[in-house]
Amino acid sequence: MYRETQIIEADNKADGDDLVINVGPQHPATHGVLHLVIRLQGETIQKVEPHLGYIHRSIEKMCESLSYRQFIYVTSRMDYLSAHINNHACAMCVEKALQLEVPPRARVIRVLMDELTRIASHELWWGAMAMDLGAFTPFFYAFRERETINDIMEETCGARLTMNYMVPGGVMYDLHPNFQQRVKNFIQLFNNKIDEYDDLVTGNIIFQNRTKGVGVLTKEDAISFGCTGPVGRASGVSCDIRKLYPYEVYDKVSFDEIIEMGGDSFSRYLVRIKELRQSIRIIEQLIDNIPEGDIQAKTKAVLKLPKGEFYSRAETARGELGVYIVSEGGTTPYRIKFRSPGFSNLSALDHISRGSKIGDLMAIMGTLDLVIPDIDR
Amino acid sequence: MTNNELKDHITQGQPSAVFDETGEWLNVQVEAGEWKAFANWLRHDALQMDYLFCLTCIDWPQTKHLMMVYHFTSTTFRHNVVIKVKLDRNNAEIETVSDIWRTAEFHEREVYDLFGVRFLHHPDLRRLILTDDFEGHPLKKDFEDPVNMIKL
Amino acid sequence: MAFLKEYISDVYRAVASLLKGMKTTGSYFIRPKEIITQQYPDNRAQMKLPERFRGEVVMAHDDNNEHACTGCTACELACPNATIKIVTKFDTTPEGKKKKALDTFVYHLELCTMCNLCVEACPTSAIKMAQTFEHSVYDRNQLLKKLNKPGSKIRAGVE
Amino acid sequence: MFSLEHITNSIQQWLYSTFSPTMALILECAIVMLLVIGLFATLGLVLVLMERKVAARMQIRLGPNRVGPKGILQTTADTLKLMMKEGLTPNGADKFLFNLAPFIVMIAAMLILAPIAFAKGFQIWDINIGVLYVSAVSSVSVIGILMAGWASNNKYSLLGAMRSGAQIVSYELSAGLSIISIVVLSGSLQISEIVASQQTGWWLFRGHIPAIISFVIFIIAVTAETNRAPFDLAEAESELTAGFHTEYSGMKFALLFLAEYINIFIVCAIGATLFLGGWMPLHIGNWEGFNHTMDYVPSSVWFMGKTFFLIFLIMWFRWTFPRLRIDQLLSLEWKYLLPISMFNLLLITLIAIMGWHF
Repeated sequence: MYRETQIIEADNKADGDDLVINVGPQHPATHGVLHLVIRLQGETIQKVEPHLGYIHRSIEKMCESLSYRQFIYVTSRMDYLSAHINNHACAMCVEKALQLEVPPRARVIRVLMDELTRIASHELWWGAMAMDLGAFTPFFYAFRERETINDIMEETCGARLTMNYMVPGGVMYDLHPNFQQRVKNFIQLFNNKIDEYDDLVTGNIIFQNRTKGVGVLTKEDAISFGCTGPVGRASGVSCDIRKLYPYEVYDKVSFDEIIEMGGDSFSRYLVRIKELRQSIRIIEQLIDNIPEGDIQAKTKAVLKLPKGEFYSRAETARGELGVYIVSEGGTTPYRIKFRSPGFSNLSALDHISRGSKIGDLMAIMGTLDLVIPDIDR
Repeated sequence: MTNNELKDHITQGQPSAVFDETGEWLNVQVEAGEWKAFANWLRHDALQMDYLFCLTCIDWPQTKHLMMVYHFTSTTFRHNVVIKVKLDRNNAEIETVSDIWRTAEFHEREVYDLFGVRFLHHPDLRRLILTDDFEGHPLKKDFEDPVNMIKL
Repeated sequence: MAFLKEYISDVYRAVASLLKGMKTTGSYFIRPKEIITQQYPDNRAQMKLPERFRGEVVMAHDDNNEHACTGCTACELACPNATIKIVTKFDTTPEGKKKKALDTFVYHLELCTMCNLCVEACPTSAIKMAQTFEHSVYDRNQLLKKLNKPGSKIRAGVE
Repeated sequence: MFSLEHITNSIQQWLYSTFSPTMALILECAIVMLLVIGLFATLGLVLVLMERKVAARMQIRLGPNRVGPKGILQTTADTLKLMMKEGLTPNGADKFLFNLAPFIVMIAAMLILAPIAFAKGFQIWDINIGVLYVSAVSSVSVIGILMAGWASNNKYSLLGAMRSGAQIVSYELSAGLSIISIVVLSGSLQISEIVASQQTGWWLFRGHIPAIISFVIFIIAVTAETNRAPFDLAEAESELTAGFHTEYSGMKFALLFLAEYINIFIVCAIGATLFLGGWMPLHIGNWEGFNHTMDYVPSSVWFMGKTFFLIFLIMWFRWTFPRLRIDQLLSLEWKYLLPISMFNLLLITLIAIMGWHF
């Protein structure tokens, strides 16, 4: 059904000098259909008000009518850049409820896929954020590496973006015979190219000036706003679910939780760039040590969860994803709640962008790494 | 802190709390009227529950109530607790906690939008996702929308 | 004087960082073999999608125009979007018994999300995912497909 | 040897011998107008294609390659498309100013073309205050941009136009100062004399480090003046969607777009004239043999080569750097470029007075 865009005019309370601008729902920097109503004094932002719902599909309601095997595929469409991790969190929640033991091979495969997804997501973020700041070329360099990951995914999982590879009890297929070699090739390519990222963007004086001290989120605010993932960690909050509540084999691999204390856009940038290397580190440790064995635990054809409430958490590329299932003992969930990281991160946008310039808003939105379907669900 | 210790603490702060330990974390049920004071106590007193990571609502049409569910973690002590508040389904009202946890501001607007729970003293209680003139609350179990919902 | 020194070193560092970036892009400018563009419609012949790629659901028929679908509707139940509709009929076996068999396998490509759950659910591996991906048509109705070929029947021995 | 000077001279002689002087002048004007418009059209096509190809190569992709051999007809196709599109005028816009703005921008760009020496003796108007004329007329285009932004009745356009105004006015200072440094060295405002003064070598090399500094400042300032990345704040795609030309479509958009590229060409031509000797071949001191060999290359090729080298440089900037913020843009001008160029001008004056240049 067609719905008219709400254009918010300056209300009577506003000072006559204020300029109200609708950024979005169609705007190059909002990466989707986020609609921000910003109130400006000159070029200085007085207030940012997000208007959501342009692609709200009510996934939570949809899931109430889908079985426990079926609902997982829908979650790929939430944060489409970390589709594997969303699926993983849902599969984990079902496994937790059924008390299924996932075979060791499937655990390792899941972690490998999660980390590859994280790299792909951060790559896309890096390119898109540079584009928000006016540098177009990094986007293409980022996509070159991301494309390699997508090809690997396509070969093993059968799709490039919405893989639906995680199923309750394990993974859908075994790894493709080429998988290990291709991942190793990718690591080599990536290590060759990552220095370019620093030359092109990280070290660039214009980029640093654009992001340093912009959109500062203090530690207390980050916790209060529920900011997780790179956004929270850039403010000094230790919130990596992989470290705090290790799932699968994250407690057996060594990696660092990247924490920066600055809280500004540049810190958020640094956290993600450093996380890329940590993900590579995890993959390097696991790629040669994939245990043999089953890829799926034995499950019944129709899954029935016991009555109760189940919550599982996973670290997506954007932060903590929570899956909260309330079961009445049937084949479909009674209620599902997805605690999406983007939603909480977005709520901090108004707070941190007040008093900065329009150009800063793009830097802040770029480094918050907003994926709109994740926020709207 | 183990669940038992948490229980002891919470009983001191809120003697009327009802506990339920079937889930992964300790579930505490409190009355809607006592919620605001209890929330303040949770945040600022010994438990230091500073991170509200999930705020949602569940609709139970059979027993005619809505259940607000708050998931808390303390970033200092790393203990989790789940708080539940039962509300009347036809007249759902609860005090906001957006002044204690800023993240609640958005989450409460979402719950208001999708469940129709009114949060008293919320700074900006408007529909977040749907248009202002939308009728009904889609996540309620009895919501019907013949135009936009496709029955499979 | 310290101010001046700082000022000059600021300028120097800024210019150096900018030149570094220009070196990166400039080096790609003079190396055309780094170009990764695929000339898509021209390279259809060489383009090979991996065998697991999920393009659309197809039903495998052998040379005798026989398929393996028993019409058990496991795929229909597994599908989250009601993409598949199976119409069954009753065949009479040589012994004179009535047996349920597939009449039409209706597949709505326009509803399909390529989640592979139907293929996973199929007990007889009658359906599989094809690697085609160029599904654009001018009319939505053309996306409604009947997967079993006309006149096809179930392969002997498949239960 | 091929020379444009002979051709123009013979045409002029023929005109004056056939028609009355007034008639000849009018005909000359007509020819010049046709040439200028033709040049603009070709330049627009060539530069847009060049930009897209350069961008593609830097971004590890192929760029336009479907229309015509290797995609060389792509921009022609784009122009055709723009011509056939409907030129919308928004309802709330000031119709007269909205429609006038693209022409002002375009005419300002055309005017600057007059004193540029394309080759030896191939110049529309060798006015004796050439450089002053160029820097005066180049500021007219900001009026067109402000007009476009204001008349669109669009908040994005307005913000873009205001940014553009602040930006062009500030950067004109340091561009002017670096132009003056060459005027000081050559001792003339006339373009032909400035070119002639580089007979023994280009000012970029002859003026020691101060000349190089003023060249760098000139390039930065003209990049800002033409609203090119990293100073494209007036357009700032990711911030203001398209800035001052958000509401333009069809041919009016094409004119603004074309004017942008023409402006790049003109500032690069001026840069090439002032710092790289214009049409003057590469001469080094008194190496007679070398200088003589260089003279065999036609002067128009030298001029175009230098200009396109500078254009490439500016394109290279665009595809490498992120955009500055408005306050950083202004502080770059007022805190760095202006003091440096003023100090630099002092040094150059000293060099010129003492005759220390080569």
